[in-house]
Amino acid sequence: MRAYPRCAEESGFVSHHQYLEEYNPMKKSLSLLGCALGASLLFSHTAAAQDCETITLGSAISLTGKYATNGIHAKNGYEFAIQKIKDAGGVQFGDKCYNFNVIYYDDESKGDRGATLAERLINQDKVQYMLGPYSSGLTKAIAPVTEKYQIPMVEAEGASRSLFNQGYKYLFAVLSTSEQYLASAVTLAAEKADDPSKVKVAVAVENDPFSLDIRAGVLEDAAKFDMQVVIDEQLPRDLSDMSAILTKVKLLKPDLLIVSGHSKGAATAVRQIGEQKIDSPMVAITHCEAADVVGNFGAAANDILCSTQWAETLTYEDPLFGSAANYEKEFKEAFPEYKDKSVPYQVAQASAAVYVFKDAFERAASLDKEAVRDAIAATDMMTFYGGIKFSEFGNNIAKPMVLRQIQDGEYNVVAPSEFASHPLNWPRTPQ
Amino acid sequence: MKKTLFYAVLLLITIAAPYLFPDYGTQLATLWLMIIVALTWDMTGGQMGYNSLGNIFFYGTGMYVAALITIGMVHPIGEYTDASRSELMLFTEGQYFTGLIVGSLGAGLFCALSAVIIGYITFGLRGPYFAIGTLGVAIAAGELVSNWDWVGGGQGIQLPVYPGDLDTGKVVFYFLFAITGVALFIFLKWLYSTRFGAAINAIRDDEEKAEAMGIHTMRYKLTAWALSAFFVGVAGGISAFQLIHFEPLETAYQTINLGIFMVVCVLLGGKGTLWGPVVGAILFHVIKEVTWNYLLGWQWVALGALIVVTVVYFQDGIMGWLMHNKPEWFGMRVEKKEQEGTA
Amino acid sequence: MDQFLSNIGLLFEFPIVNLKIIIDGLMIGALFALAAYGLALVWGVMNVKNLAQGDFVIAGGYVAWYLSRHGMPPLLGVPVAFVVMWGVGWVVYRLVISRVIERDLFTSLLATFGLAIIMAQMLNLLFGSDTQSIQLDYDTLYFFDFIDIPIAKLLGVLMATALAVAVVLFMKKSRMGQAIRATSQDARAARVLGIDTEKVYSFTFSLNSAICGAAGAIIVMVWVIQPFYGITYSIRSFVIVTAAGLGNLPGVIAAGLGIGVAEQYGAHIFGIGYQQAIAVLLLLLVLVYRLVQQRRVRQSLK
Amino acid sequence: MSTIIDVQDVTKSFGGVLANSDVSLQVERGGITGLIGPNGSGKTTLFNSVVGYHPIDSGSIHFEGQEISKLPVQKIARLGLLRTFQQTRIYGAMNCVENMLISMPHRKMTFLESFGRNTAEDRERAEMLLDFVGLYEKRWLRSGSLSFGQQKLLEFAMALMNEPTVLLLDEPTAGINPTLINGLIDRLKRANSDFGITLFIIEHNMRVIMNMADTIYCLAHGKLLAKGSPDEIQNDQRVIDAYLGAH
Repeated sequence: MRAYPRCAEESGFVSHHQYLEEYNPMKKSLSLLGCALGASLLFSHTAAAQDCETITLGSAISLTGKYATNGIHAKNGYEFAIQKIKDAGGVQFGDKCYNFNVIYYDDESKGDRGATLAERLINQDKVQYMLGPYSSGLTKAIAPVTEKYQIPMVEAEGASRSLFNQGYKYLFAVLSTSEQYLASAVTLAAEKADDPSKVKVAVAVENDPFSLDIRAGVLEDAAKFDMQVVIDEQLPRDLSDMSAILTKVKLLKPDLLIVSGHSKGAATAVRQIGEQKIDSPMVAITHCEAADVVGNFGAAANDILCSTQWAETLTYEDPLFGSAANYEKEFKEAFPEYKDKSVPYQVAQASAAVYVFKDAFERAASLDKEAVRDAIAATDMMTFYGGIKFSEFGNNIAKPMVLRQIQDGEYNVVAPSEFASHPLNWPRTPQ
Repeated sequence: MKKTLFYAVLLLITIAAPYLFPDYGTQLATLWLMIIVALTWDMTGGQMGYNSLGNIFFYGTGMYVAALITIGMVHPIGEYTDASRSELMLFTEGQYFTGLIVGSLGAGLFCALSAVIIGYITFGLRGPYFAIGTLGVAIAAGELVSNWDWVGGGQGIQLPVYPGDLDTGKVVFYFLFAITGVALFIFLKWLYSTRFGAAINAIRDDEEKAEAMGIHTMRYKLTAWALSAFFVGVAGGISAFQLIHFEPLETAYQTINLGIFMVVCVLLGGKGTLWGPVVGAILFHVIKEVTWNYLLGWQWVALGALIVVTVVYFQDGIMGWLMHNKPEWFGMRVEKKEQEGTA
Repeated sequence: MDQFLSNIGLLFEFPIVNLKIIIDGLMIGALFALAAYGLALVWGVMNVKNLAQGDFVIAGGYVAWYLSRHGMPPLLGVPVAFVVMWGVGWVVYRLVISRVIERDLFTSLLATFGLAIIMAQMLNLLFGSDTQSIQLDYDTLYFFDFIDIPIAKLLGVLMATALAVAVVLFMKKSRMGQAIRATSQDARAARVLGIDTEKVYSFTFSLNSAICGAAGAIIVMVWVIQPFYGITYSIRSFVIVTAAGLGNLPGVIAAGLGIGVAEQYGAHIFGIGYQQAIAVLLLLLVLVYRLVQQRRVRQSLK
Repeated sequence: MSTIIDVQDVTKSFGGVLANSDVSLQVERGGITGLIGPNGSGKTTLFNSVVGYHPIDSGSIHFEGQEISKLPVQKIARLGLLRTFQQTRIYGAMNCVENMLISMPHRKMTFLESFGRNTAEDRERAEMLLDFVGLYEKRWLRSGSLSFGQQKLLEFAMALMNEPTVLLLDEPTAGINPTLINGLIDRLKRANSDFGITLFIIEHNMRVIMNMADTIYCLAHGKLLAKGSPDEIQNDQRVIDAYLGAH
């Protein structure tokens, strides 16, 4: 079934160097164009490389559209893990070894496109196992399809809790659900306050499944402490100015300001918080690393709290990738464009998803998708990314969220306390 | 005789397609969706001269109405759409199919009604103002729905997965779209042969003259739009079930996707003809799928270029071009009496 | 509902907020007005309704952003974007616009829509989908302990004003400006009078593109840009021009500033999630208002 | 005979230019009424006021006793008051028969009837009327390819097809080959006598209007100058002066 030559298909076969080049943003477009032509060439190149057989995974991922940056992070994470597994001798069970190969399609950051592509991967490309797309919204669009066809999907980028109350049996997420992202900030604020019920909270999140879930988590925890929510607003998807909200922040003086809206939300928030000299004692946002707020806004980002699924300073490790720090080092070597910034957790969790598949295949010792599904469901492992163990609903319950604070341009873990490397700066000192 | 044979063959292909190409079931269903939206757009755009950029409003509204009817018959909607709910809310097979049928038809009716209400205002606008005004309606609707928590807001809505066997499910959706499409085609073939058809053509060619002759222009415009909205609404309703999960801004009220595609399909195939939208939709769908596969990353640029080139250089479309260059194919002879053979 | 009421309450409890909202609205409105003025020009002179207006703005922003990354002083971005986008506008005019001028109105609308898609995607391919901005290390001015005006924003508004004044003077004084105005009144008469309307058209469109580009260069310094943000500026331009009418510069400026302020008020009261909806609903309101006006004289809006 | 159109003290100005000033006139049911006047005397303005193209500043216009000066065009047309245009307006892309069938009197149809197809009688009637105006031979031609005069005839036939109560004709003979004019006069008269359609005609050609009308109104400088039978008008010194003065 090769009716559609697929452009990115060969990346599983491509030598390391080539796929690095493919995701150099400026060259990306050119190489995408050329890849159809290059496919046959690459094919011959791989024949001699390994004797392992191939396990084909499918993924619709955002290569264009508003999630493209994070989509490419995820793809890089997948590719890095695949290469690592290959270098380590592949997935081994029975007497054979297998390498992963991923068929990618571009979902353009659009849900209906993602669902269509998932159908295509399953029906036309006969893919039996899927890796997730980027963002909760896309995962929500694709999960019903994989569920319908009973295709196990391990996803790494869809965190919304609403994914895990549908009774899905074939959906597994290695990351923590999003209501936990900033909930620990609420706890921190409560710890710092003399009387938690006096704490005023302001919430401004994007109007998408992921961020709305963050909001739900914050509101729940705030309710637990009986805090007052003084601002509760949604950001538009094409956000470029949030001074209207920040004006209210100035008036109502919340003790905790929560902002979430992917990279653009982070960028806009940090910039305008600096400009308008917002002096809330605690500001917590998501996607700091993805938006590179330190690099872009420097001192304006000081003392801002950033939630993260993973940090390279954590003490997790596994036999394949080594420690978290080692993962970061090797990944930067393989993908030099990340050299000057910290590796976003979106990359790490994508690699972890592939790792879950490797582990599950080896335990199942079978290519039967039901057996693999059951093996995934039984996963209980430690990785460089953290513990992975799925609840009956498919979300990972073995790994906490981490809160880091930007202290003098460095991301330092400040919560939860068992992983904290630095004390919290409170109240934050605005620039 | 020849014509009967032609239609018989087409019908046969339509029925056989999902069995011949089982792997392409979803794409074939999407093709029918494109045909439906193109044909309905042409009702007002091609036949009546009112170029709407907002017909996607009916698609999105259809999705929501169908979903809300289905959910509302079984569960409280507000609880169902609450993302943080923890218990499962399920549907039985009977509830699913009742929802699918009642929801889609209800969506059609609701859209027809809303077309009358919106049209009553927008049909006072002419030319580009009508296009911009309808586009505005669609964008505003998407924005407002995305802020409306009761229907799920930016989270969107999740419908149950098709309860039966997978392959049957695919075929079922294909035929739901195909039957709607064929019904629409037959309906339009009849409609365009009536006095009503002539009247909306008159509105297109010279609305002032039509008014001066006492044609109920507003009534006909509203009727045409309502009929077109009905079919788009039904198609939207079916899409909601096919897609299972949808959200307001990018799936339901997708102004710059399907909302524009339907116009391009019609322009490509030929405005104001019965077959033009069908041919255009098929061609466009094929071009789109091919560019999506071969020009990964550049597909949108290619599509934008296709729109510009079609609009600027090839506005009569394929059918228009054929009619101009091969009039004999359409039985158009100057002396002959049979003149309405444009189909 | 409570939220709306308490938001309205804030306006009365802290009257200074009104001043803040108005200042913010005027600052953003000035840039809307700039882009809208360009639209009014091409609409009035060549009857082209340019749906890619916002994408020219964003493209100008990327020009400034890209060059400032490569060492150019950020403030130079405005004139440079003006010049570069002039060239882009000229090319676009040659390739597409010149062929839709004489065509029916829907053609220009759809063709520029296609153009908008191409431009947004090209920017996406070239620069990625991340939001970008130029960070100017200027301070913020403070008034009454509450009103903050970042100097960067102030500079932006000043540059926008300077540009608007320059364009207006140009239209009034120069020969080309006069030719443009003559053509917009009556293209055929202008041709009879020996005005090369083709040249006027290409000049007008390039000028529009350049104005948009400069506006974009300012926007990237005070807000953020992203390849797909064009549509928001296009919508605002259409709202403003529809409200103000063509060839009515004071009207365009007033409508631009007014919409800026109205949006800020709307964002304050209903929440900024409604900002886009408010802009579009304003457009619909303006259309309905004009429609009622026309109905009174037994006409429809054409 | 009773009054079918009653124009009372109509004033209409365009940006300060007074086009009609206190014009009052009556069109009698079943008759042929003429409206003459030099160029720029406000005839077409008055027509447009009657059929609803623009609002009037003051005065009233009644049709069959109903005030119509505030109604939009299509509502007036649906009352049975139809007009033809000085510059003809036909559907150029369609052939003559299609043009005729579009002109079916939709105001007389119920909503459901408008979804019917045209019957054989309708087609017969269309062809009969095309024959009546002398276009039978050309009935399958694209109407845009007809000569200007033929297009005028087609427009006239379309108006008849619509079965109006009153037909307002704006210079029906302008641009028509002089040899055809006698035939046209005859047809207009027959439309009046055989089909019972009240005619209200603007005409420049004195010979034509004197030949047809039973009552003639003369406008000059937006004011009603004279009213009377053709004989009275022909001998009215004010009318003669107005025309001479205008030339």
